Amino acid sequence: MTEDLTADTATAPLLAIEDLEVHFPIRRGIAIERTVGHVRAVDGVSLSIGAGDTYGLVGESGCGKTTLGRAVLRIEEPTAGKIRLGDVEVTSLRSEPLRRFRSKMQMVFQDPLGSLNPRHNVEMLLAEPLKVHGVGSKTERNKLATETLDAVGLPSSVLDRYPHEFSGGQRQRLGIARALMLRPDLIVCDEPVSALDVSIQAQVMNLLDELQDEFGLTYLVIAHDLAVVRHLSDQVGVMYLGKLVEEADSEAIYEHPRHPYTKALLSAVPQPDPEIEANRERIILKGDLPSPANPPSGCRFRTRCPWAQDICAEEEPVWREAATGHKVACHFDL
Amino acid sequence: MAKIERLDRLIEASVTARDAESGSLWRQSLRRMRRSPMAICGAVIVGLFFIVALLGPWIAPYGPTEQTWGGEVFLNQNIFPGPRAENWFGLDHLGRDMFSRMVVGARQTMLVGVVATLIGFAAGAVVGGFAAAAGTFGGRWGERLEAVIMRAVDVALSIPMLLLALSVAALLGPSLTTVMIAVGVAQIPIFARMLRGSMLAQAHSDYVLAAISMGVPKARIVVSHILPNSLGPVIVQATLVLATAIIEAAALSYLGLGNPDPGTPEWGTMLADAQRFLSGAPQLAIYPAVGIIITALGFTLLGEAMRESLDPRLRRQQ
Amino acid sequence: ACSSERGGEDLNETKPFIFGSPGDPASMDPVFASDGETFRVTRQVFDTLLDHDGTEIVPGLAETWEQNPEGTEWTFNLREGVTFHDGTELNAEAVCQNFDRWHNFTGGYQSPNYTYYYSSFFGGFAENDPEMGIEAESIYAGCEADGLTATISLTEYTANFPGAFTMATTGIVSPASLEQITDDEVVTADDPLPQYTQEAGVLAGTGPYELTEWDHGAQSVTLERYDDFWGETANVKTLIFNTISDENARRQALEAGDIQGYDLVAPADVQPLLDAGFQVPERDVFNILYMAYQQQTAPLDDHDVRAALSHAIDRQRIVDSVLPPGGEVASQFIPPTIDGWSEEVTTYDYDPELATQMLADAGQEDLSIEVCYPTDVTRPYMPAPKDIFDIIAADLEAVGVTVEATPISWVDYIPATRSGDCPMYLLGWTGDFTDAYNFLGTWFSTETTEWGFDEPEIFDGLAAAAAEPDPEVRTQMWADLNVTIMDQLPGLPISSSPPSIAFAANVEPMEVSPLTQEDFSELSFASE
Amino acid sequence: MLRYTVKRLLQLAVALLGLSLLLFAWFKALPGGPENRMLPDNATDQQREALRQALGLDEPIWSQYGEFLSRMVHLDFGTSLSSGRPIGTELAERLPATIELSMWAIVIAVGIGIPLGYLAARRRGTWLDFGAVAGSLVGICIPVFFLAAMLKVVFAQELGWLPTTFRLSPGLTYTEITGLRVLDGLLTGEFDVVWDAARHLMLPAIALASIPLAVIVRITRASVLEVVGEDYVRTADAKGLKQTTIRGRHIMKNAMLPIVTVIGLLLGSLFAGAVLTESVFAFGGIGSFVYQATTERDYPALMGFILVIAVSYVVLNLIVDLSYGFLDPRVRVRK
Amino acid sequence: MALLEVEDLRIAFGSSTVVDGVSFHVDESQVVSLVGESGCGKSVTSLAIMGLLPKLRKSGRGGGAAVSGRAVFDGVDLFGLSADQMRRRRGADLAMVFQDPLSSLNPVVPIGRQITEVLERHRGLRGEAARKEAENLLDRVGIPDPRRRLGEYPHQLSGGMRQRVLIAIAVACAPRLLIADEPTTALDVTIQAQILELLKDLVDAEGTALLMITHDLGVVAGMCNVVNVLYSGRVVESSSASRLFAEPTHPYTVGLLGSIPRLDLPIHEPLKPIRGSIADVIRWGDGCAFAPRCDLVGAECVAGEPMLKGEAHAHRCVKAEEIA
Ligand SMILES: Nc1ncnc2c1ncn2[C@@H]1O[C@H](COP(=O)(O)OP(=O)(O)OP(=O)(O)O)[C@@H](O)[C@H]1O
Ligand SMILES: Nc1ncnc2c1ncn2[C@@H]1O[C@H](COP(=O)(O)OP(=O)(O)OP(=O)(O)O)[C@@H](O)[C@H]1O
Ligand SMILES: [Mg+2]
Ligand SMILES: [Mg+2]
Repeated sequence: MTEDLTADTATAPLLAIEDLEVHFPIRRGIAIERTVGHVRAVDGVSLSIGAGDTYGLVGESGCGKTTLGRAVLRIEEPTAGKIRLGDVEVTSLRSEPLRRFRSKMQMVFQDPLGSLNPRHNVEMLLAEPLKVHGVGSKTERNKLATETLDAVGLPSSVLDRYPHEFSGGQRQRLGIARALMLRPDLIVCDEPVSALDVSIQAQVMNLLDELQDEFGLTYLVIAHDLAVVRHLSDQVGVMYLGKLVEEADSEAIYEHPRHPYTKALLSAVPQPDPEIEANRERIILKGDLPSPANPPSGCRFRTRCPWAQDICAEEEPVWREAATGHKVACHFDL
Repeated sequence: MAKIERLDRLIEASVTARDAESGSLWRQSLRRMRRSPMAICGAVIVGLFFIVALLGPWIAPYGPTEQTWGGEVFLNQNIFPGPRAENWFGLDHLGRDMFSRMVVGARQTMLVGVVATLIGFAAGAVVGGFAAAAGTFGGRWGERLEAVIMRAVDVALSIPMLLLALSVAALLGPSLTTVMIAVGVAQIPIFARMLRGSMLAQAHSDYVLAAISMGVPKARIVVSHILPNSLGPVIVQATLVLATAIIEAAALSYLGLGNPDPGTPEWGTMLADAQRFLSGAPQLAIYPAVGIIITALGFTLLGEAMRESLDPRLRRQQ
Repeated sequence: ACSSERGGEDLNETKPFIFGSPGDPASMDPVFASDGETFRVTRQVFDTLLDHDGTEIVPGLAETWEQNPEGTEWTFNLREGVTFHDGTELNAEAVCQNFDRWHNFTGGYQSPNYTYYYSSFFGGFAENDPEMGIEAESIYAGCEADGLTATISLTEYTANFPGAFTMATTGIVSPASLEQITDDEVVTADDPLPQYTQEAGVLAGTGPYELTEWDHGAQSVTLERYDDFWGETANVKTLIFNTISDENARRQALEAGDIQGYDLVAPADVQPLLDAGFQVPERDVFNILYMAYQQQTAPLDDHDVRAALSHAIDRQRIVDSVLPPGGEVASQFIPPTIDGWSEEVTTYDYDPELATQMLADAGQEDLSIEVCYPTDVTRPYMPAPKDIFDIIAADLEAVGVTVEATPISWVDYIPATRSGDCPMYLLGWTGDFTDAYNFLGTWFSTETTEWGFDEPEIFDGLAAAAAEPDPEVRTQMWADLNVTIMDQLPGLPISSSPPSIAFAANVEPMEVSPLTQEDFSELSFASE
Repeated sequence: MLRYTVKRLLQLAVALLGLSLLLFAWFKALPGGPENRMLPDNATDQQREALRQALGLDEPIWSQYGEFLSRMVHLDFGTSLSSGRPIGTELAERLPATIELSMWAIVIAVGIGIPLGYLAARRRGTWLDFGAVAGSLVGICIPVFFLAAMLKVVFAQELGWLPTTFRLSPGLTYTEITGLRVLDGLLTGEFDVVWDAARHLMLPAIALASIPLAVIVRITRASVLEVVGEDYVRTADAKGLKQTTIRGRHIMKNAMLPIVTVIGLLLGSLFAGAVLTESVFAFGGIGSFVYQATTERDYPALMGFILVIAVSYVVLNLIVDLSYGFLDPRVRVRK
Repeated sequence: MALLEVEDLRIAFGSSTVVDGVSFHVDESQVVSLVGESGCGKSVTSLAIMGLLPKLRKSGRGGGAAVSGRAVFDGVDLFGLSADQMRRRRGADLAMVFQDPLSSLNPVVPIGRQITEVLERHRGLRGEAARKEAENLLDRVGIPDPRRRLGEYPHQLSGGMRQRVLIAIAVACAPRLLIADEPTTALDVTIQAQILELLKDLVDAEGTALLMITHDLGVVAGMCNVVNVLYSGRVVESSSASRLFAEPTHPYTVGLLGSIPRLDLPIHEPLKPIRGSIADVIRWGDGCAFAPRCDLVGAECVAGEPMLKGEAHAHRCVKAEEIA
């Protein structure tokens, strides 16, 4: 029996996303607003995350990472596609069942201060998710809060303090603690460390690691810093203009980046070592990210790609498996 | 070893120094306000005003309507005894003690200000809050409802406030209640706008997103997350409106729409009445005028200080 | 002396005399007006058949006049050589054309909004428009012209005559200038008055001044001297009436020299103005302020209670401290300048002890009563309603009466008092012309909720007096009625007060009139 | 920019329709009738009823509104019940006075307010700053009519420097072109009129300017303080630019944005203030008209007046909004 | 001789001293960096050199900064210059690039004007000449179609382009020293790479000295010759870049390096962060400000102010030997 169960969970991923699209209408009009186009923030993304794994999503600003993360949590309504968490099809849930289901998936935000209600003290902050899902009595909730605080490395004496009385790193710990309170299956971390100082960033990254082991969490980590993502994740997906362009386990991505964009990203990350820096081959991309409202034809990256050919403008590259567990969307094998 | 202890103590000191800053946002801004001379001035004036307003009848040496010195006052000869030992502020045109009238009048004036503001605040908050809640969580229909409500508010806003008050006053006939309602009603669109704006700003903040993602019910999000955080600027506005209300009330009284009952003195009415004697006995106008100005100033100072202490942008500059 | 004399004359020619009026005139055709501000202007331009000197009726355009014993035929012998400002001559034909024109008004012209006085005097029109709601029949029976003799016939006599012929509203307009207009523009009551009534110089009169400009924006009306005036030509060449509605502003403008005269001086300003060297000539009193006892309200139906309340009020203090100099306590419902004023009426002198005693006797020790007064208004008879109320309230409280103050906005005040909603209220009346009917008839001709009493003796007496064409007999009837009324005590007459008018020091003012019918042609700038 | 303008214009039309409905409903709800004011004290009840009927006050509401609306479309505001004249004419005659007065008040408020606010901000914490802030606080708290009355007592009555009433000394010959007396005087070369009109304008304009002045001082100060703290001002400083350049191009150009908005919003209180000021100085503008209309329950006149004021207020604010586009390039593209 | 010699710089806001005796120097054509975590005083130091800190009023109110010490630029103490003299140097001899490219450009002035005004001021170029030169500058910083861009407003440009414009403004008058305060923090990595490349090229081509302020040790490693590590308002370690990365001697530097996730290290190896946060400091006068967060802390650490030791590779740690 037990054998079966474990086998099952190992094969079936915890989170499966299929052809997810999130389009934001661009409204304009004189008296009555009309939709004149769409920002294709997420434009057909499929990925899956196994239970207990960490999936890292990287890409430049505006490429749709946050939108994807929010769509998974149904904070943003997907335009098309399916999301399945465990056995539940999240995209088909409506109102109350959805609200109930939210206990299974939680989020950690980029701005640690902004995501904490300034008028709620730590106790209210942590108890709220339990309260709205009717978990436990007051004392039980308190006990759970103390435990969780302990897990994120904060003393229980902070229960009656307010968010603005903490440092940036501590606030992020609070944010993580709140996400942990319901012991969810999935936590979406949207830029969990990018607002923090280097030394604090490291603390939080280590904490996320430890918590994953302790609570058996599954993470979807969103970040623009390739080094951070690589450090935290088992699998890394690279996004460009609303689409995944490459996906592999984090080792492989670094060793053999197959998409020119990934290569460029990797080469752009400065390393704290003058020697590496001096000898590093740099790929400097031309220009800026095109507008997601009307992405380039064919391969979206072609406008900035140093290897672009004619075919790139004409045909959209297929999402193919270039090596085991290593998918890429490029016409060429680089 | 002693050195290590010293280190611990130092760290402790640095931590407690931070602890001294603890407390909720309100408490903190209160502490900041305690250091601002503007806030202190405002609080002292407002405090004094409230004390006088509450204790007025006991402080006043004479009844506000007692025509004790009627025989000494000759309206038709412009004879009004000025300040003297028995009557600190002198006598008014019917031989009543001005000091008593000022002191007793404070209560009416306060009543006008407070009630008018409460009317504007309550109604405005309901309208604005409802609109914002509908727009944020009501789906498509909610958005439309919000648009309609806010259009109406905009239309109301495009009528100058005094005119709005004037029409209300015309509807109800002159009385103190009229003034309160007129001034209050005229403030509704402003409060509605402010609360809505402030709520929408909060509605897009990360912590509301966080609450949604945790599955907090919508009603609870509005009531326990959005509203408390949006009220700050509105409360500040209320303080400022109190000042405006007192001045507007005086203007309405001047236009003959104020309290017509001379039995209960009220500063605005006193000022409006005394306009007749401005060149012969200016003191009769100046007492209530100064009363109004100082009180309005008090509320304004307090409101401004509150705004400054709550406004993070201004805080940063400090 | 000679040179300074000339200085004054020079000023008369070069300097406009600016008068601060409390309000704008409504129409330059006087028949459409019912307010003093219009009449102040039109009276300088359009002469009436008869005129007032003080309160006495004297010749106007008519040098002499007669009435038949029934009072239904009025014959006017017009002056010779009177010309209108447009150059045409005045004759009886012209007079009759005016009366016939008024009689034949149709449509909106009949609205009381426009022709209130005419329809009050003459009952109605040739053909009453049902839309305008006038039901009474006209008593106008026609006008006969014979050279300079005009005879106006009535179907019945009312005490409005001959007073009606002195009213500015019946000012005679040049028939030639009437030809420029057609009386057909005002169809409904909310149509505006025709344009010509809002312009100067369309209608011509015979008065000492002609209208030259009406600047609505600046709220000023300019008049120029008419040099062919039949009487003594005016002294000041240019006369400007400029509206200053606020009484303080009027005083300040006079003090600052912006204007040379103004009307409706606040009582409190009289003494300071005199002290500062301004002139405030006293008008004779011609009005009555009273406090009514609405007798449908208990216990005001009790004569003793009314008397007690009357004794409680110190009317002298009101006169002394609130009313302008020249005001006096009124003993009855007409001012002493009117024939029929009686010395024999019962007076109710200030006696608080007696009042307390009488109330106790009537079993009303704990009387509590509502007293109404108007708010946003000053009337010539009541310069400061609120102050007067205050004093009365204090007096009543002093004899143990609890006063419930009910201030009512002026627009609603008259309806409120009419409908009997006010147990006690302040009100008054300024006469239009000198006949007691103009006062007593206003109040006591029939049973009303305004007073709430039914006293056939008074009503019948009044009707009889009003229909009595013989002035001598009528005067006696009025005197008797006054005694009856004051015994009945429907209200307490409080005072008669002269509405003050003020002038700059360098002005030689005209003779002032108790009916506020001043003749501005008498006015001149004084020598330095 | 064009789209934006068209959009705002359409919104304006909708707003005005809403406003007319609101106003109409409002005034119909008012109790008591104008007929009481229109007739002498001793008119009979029958006469009153007759007048009510004649005025159409007893017709069904919707038919009254229909007529009202069709009249508005034809710019016919009806007849004033108290003066018996067309309201449009009454307003047209009185509007120039109010416009002239308000214009001068704004000129004074802007002319003094902006430099003073700027100085207060740049000398933050000095006595000048303190004085400006305190002065503006007091300025907001003084009832306008009281200030007007005091100014009049002191400068016109006691000192006799300036006239107490009117727009122009009565009897002065004057040729009307725009109705704005100072401007007309300049246009026609009647310099005595210019001088006389300016003297008459002085006190009321100052009284009326008190609140806008106070508000402008404060908003300028706040706005300048905020802009001065902006990074681009630091950049300008880092470029070593002259102070005058920094002040004009970098500080004031940006600081003007909120000031312009506030001036637009101030227009409302300006109209209200004009009602009070004009009655104190017998200035004869639209203010005294509305005062009279209110006390006399002259509903058509009040309605016409409020519509005119609301329209001009909305239109002026539209202009302010559009001028924003010229001041702030970001608005131009945004919508 | 050094182009810029900062000596014993002290900056205090009211009672809090945020920079506390900082000394360093920049030689001609050298790229020197100031590195440290948020709030350690990097920006304040650069602003002080530029004379851009709010002036202290006599009344002591208004939030001005009290600056002491010397900043000798080309033989002249900048702190001794009058406001006017300083204004003539800023933008000409010394120029600065700020962190946030959007807020650092005036939103209501076309970018062309924002460039030409500095040319006008310091190089006397006017009209068409100034416009031509501005176009050249935009071209040099790699903005395509510069003629058209001149008339555009900042909000019409992307973040990277804005930063290029800022750089164009800074180098417009060929300054001898360029100060760049976190010029790439607000940008994406790919854009950051572009901008760093551009800066490097400009500096190489003109021989301009660059004072680079950053919190990113990676950027330092890629660009700088000399590194000054700041902690709580003091330089704690200062050396040539190669030596500093090879043998960091201050526990803070070590900690910083240990905190950075690196692409060249095995995945999932836990990072070695510094404990606590920057708020946990003690006053330098009482000992080492870093002591509360230091793993090696001992009694000697709080025995009074630690001194900067060493010449070429200076550090401010009493336990430096233990680390080595
Ligand atoms: N509510 C929205 N309405 C319209 N467009 C939106 C909305 N939210 C996001 N977008 C657009 O969708 C695109 C993707 O945004 P998203 O926030 O997902 O990017 P991101 O990868 O998270 O970027 P960053 O790194 O800056 O956080 C952007 O172009 C953004 O402007
Ligand atoms: N105007 C000011 N008034 C008061 N304190 C200030 C002011 N400017 C800066 N400080 C303080 O000086 C210290 C150093 O600030 P600075 O801006 O130099 O830090 P930084 O090293 O540039 O940090 P970051 O990496 O966040 O830019 C901080 O503690 C800051 O709070
Ligand atoms: Mg994002
Ligand atoms: Mg910085």
